[in-house]
Amino acid sequence: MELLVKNGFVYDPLNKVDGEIMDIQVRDGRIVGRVSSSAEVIDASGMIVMPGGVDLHSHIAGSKVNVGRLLRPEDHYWDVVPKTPLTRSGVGHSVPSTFTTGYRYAEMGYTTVFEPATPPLKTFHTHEELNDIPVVDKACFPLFGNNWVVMEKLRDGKLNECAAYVAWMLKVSKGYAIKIVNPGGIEAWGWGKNLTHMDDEVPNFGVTPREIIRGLCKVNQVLGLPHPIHVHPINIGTPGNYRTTLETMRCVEDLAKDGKPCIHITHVQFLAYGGVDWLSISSHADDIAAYVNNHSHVTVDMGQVIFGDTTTMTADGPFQYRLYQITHNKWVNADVEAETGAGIVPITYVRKNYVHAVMWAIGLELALLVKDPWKVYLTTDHPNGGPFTEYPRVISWLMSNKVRQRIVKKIPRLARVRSNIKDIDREMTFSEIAVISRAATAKALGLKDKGHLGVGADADISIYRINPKTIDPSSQYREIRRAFRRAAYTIKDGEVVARDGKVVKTPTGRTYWVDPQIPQDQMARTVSELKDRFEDLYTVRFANYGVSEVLLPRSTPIPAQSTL
Amino acid sequence: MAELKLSLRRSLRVPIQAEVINPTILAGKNLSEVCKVQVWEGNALTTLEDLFKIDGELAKDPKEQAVIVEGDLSKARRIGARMSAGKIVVLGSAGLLLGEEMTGGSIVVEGAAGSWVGAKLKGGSIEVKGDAGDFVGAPARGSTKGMEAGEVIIHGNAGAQLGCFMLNGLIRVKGKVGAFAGVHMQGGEIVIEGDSAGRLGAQMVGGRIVLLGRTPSVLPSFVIQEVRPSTRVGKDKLEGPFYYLEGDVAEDSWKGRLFISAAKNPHLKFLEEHV
Amino acid sequence: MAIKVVLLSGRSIGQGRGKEAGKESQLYAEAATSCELDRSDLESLGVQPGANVRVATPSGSVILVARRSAHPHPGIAFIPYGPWANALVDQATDGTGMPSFKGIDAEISPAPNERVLSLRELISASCGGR
Amino acid sequence: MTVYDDVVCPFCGCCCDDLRIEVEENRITKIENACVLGRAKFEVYRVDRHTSPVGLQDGVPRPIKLEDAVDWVAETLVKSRYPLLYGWSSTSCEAIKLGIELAEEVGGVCDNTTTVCHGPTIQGVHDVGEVAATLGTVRHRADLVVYWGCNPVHAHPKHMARYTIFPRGRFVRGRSERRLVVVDPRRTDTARLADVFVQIQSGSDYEVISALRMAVRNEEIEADAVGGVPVERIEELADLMMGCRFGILFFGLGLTMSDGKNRNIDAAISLVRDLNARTKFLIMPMRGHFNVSGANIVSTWQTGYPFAVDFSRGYPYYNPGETSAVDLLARGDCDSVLVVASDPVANFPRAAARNLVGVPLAVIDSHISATSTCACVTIPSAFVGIEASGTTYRMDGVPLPLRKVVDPPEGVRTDEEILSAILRRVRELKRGG
Repeated sequence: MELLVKNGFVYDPLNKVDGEIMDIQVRDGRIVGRVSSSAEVIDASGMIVMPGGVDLHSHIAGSKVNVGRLLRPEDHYWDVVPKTPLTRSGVGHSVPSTFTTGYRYAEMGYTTVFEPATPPLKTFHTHEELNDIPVVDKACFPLFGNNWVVMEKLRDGKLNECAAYVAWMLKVSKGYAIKIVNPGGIEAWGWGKNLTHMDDEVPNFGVTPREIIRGLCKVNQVLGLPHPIHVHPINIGTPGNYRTTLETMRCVEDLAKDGKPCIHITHVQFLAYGGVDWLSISSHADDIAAYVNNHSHVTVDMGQVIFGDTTTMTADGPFQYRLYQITHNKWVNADVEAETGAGIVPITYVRKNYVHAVMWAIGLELALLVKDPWKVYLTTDHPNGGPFTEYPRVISWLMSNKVRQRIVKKIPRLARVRSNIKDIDREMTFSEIAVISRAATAKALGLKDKGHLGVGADADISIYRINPKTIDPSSQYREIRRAFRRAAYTIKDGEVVARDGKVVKTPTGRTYWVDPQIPQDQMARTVSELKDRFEDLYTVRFANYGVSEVLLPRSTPIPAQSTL
Repeated sequence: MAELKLSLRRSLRVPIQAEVINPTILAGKNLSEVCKVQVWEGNALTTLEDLFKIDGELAKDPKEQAVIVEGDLSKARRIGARMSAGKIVVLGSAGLLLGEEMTGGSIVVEGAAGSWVGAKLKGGSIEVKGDAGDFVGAPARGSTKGMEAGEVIIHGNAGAQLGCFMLNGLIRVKGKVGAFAGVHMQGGEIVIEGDSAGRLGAQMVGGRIVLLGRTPSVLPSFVIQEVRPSTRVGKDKLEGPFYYLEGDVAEDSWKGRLFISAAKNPHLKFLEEHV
Repeated sequence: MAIKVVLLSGRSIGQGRGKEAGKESQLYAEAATSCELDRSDLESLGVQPGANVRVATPSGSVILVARRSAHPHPGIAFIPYGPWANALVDQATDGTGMPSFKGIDAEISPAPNERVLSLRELISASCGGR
Repeated sequence: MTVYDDVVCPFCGCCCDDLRIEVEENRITKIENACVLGRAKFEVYRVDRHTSPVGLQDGVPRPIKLEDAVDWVAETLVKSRYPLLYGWSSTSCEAIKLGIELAEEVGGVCDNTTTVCHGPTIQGVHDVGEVAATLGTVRHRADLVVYWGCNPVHAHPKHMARYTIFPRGRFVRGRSERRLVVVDPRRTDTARLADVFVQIQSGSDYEVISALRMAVRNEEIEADAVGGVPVERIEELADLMMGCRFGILFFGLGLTMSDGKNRNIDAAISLVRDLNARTKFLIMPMRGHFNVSGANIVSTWQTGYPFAVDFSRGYPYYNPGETSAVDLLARGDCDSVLVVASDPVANFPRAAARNLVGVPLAVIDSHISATSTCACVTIPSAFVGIEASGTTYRMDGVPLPLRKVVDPPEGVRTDEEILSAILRRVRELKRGG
């Protein structure tokens, strides 16, 4: 099967192509140098051609997301998706059903989406849902930051054993990266408590958040994983938390090697607050951005807030309880034995609300103040800041100071004073948008065949009905939003899967997972030790734990070479 | 007012989705257009003409449009849903979700109505001459935004959880009500002329409930304030004496108010000791 | 003489085992046709454990076998889940989808001359045949 | 002889996964670690079943061919304007997915047995949320366990042994370090094991919970007794709950089925939520069938809603009371019913069951049931978790693999195979085949 995408303005930052008119050739799902004359032709003249979107942090699947769906029938009623001869029915808005999730990503030109938090004990559930998310490629990040075995090994200084355990866990859960959420704080939440300092000791475990982050950062390097530790630090959503965020980034500064990132701080908008309470909250995006600008070992993603109704959900149980206390909305808590927790609270971000307006500003400030777009990625921490379907809106905000300032005029005066957004006039280019939404995210995830259109890459391509020569994104932000909302074409593995924002084909995407290669005797020791104490940790048997590869329809393991 | 008459041609085997029986949708059309308006009958689309004999007049403006419906419509869900103006008269019984999310105009049902009468009501008035089912004026599942405005009058009895999560407006029941009238109520008024099955105002944080009949008991989480000789609902003065209680104390920032007829509830006399 | 009770239906070990043995098994029938009453209530009824009683509610009435409850619960009749108990349950759900399977006002009277229906008899009596 | 270790029990929501099953010549010869209910299932499952589809011919049930049975079901569903597809909690998630797809394809209502067990619980969750955990969290941490309106000794016999009262946890070492409270109108066999038993009047749970909520908020209760319980005793219970390090309230159908229904749960969850201002406290429903949680979970991720999903207009719509099985039957709304792995004729109130028998009715079940005796067509299926593998979800949402340990009888297919065949046939018919 061959495809020729002709005459589009191509934005392929990884290959340093910046809006040149080029043809892209596809054969058998991959980008190739040339195709035969019988190739199907897509005339992309007057349109933008980019690699398919790659989202590295979006809560789309798993037990927590599903309880979010269960919690919010009122969120589904007004956004319904009927069945068609091709597509399944479903519901949308802030926590869409699985089929709808896949379609809506594809309709926006996204082809790869990673679920960033799964409790290993329930990761089979996550994969079952990922299996039901059509079109896109996907993966999930198991949670390690409050795992009992991890904390014990790090306390005892047994780094290699910890690494072997993490390797085993990634293998059995079919996970992709090490996710850390509120390290140690969720274990403390097992007793209704939380940790607020990097050097607080986790009750009963004798380790600190700092030691957990550093330890897992080292484990990550030892295992040679493709993505650095993916960290949601302590004190999220708390005024004054920019200090712990900086401390979190600093705490692994010395571990960086070869100038490569060794930590990803996620949804950093929720982590850049100054002030001492909600009345004095202010933006410290500038401090965070300055640190990121001056260091090569850290990357971040935005976690942009969208005004409107959405559902917050994180593994951070104590944070979600605090959010309940603030909002008095309905609250879900879901602790997971020996591993982690989760919480869910619906929220409505209101433009006229001073705190929400500051949050809105911070997300944009971070994206715009971090000079190198390869270090800051487009996310809303779906659905925490807002649903992923609002990405086009965020793109329009990043590309147009005009629309930003229009909104700035409508937010409370105090929010204007306590943020920097009014003074930032940077407007991102199409190339920069391509970086933050596909090229850099694919690179950060270590997906070598994604995020670019060079020969050999997966033929995941999105084409948008925008002529960069004639449009002025600064004033025509509505057109930008519209065009990114409905891709003219979304091509997945060389096949057109969506046309003009409508799904036309529903292939099954890959499930990526990392298969760390560690010495067999080390793995055998880990397994035997775990088997011996498994009953002490869990209420399920060792044999019934984990995810069998045969249950993943397009299992795509990525070997990682460890130095164990 | 222009009167359009819809007479049911055949008895309904499966439910129909009758939100098109609605002046807001029908006004401005001509008769042949009305005939072709689509209606879900179970899982299949049919036309109004297939279900009803249609005649009468059509107005340009929904305000000037009355729709008279004849037949047993107890399987017709959502009659008058989202209507904004005009009038609907149902000469038989109506099904579930009568006047759901209605914003204006009026609906009169000569017979009984199913559950969720006036769900999410935002304005207008609904009058049911017979009995009504459960969840009068309630919100969608999971939502805390119940009836926001408007008026519902039930001449017969009403079921459980009447006025659930009610925000504002008035519900008046001439007959009996099921348990949990005014549950999670946040504002507005409920007047019950008959008896209550109990648990009045459970978890309410605002609004007023007046009970002229009997209730088996009051919840322990309501606190007696005083005995009042009378109370007012709109322009009407209702003669008591009433036990006046506030609650639900088990909730945050409660200020719900209950007025319970003292004469009809001698078994609650013990409350007077706590005044 | 008849007594008034509150009827609870619920799970019991016998009913749980019986349903696996089969709905037409004796194990199931024995479990699901028993009506557990407090000793004092049996006395007021004037019947011995093992005697047939009629249990009636506004929704229906069935003949069941009176049993003495293992632990005291005066005023309460317990019948394991099953079609016999469900012949006494109102189908109204108060808009929740859930009928009131527990907490039904019932009247119990001795029925020495009446017979407990088998599952098939009960169903054909209450639902009719096809 | 083959020995299967770590087999997941397909009886109740505990999904105990430590069963050891010995099989000789396709017969189960030994069952270890199972409770009396699980054992009963493995012991007697073979006895009471059809091994061929059965159809009514002139009012007499006769064996029919599988293809004919599948045709009949498919044709009936395609003809129907508002079919109900009911059951699902005693089969695998794989079969449930097919059931949802089938309901979507024929524009029917897909409801599972949640509707008559913890449907009110889910409605409570819609309104206030839930404060839950996996069962291991309870084992490791709970020093106070409350069972309210449930009787695990009879309904979930290993619940206390494996997860809550008796086992050794990391921080709480066993029975002696835990307090057990039972609240029930009956002194049940579970109550006999309790440190504290609070006997309340039947149907007064809501009042008692309200009073507890007041006590937790330090509000004065102006009565001598609530729900038959002296106020001092309620205050003691509140103190016990506030004073523990880690508490858990398990509740059963005693709350969901009795007067108050969803509001009992609403209040109970609110109580537990409020307790978290004082200590750590959780609440969990005691789910009955082994995969009723799975039915909710799968339905929720595919449609947004956990049960009572109406596809008649092409998209999922949900409103218990409107789209739930008992109400649909009570109103006589449905024009055909397919029952899968459940027995509504036995489990529903008689009047609703009567309407079920009054329409074209097909049953897919491994058992002979009250419903199958009334069905136009019955298709026997393999016992999931004994003769068929698949996925189940434990009552706390932990996914577990169901094992096939023996082959089903000749000619008996799995729910998955039968439903796939029906779905295929439905699509052919819709295409005009």
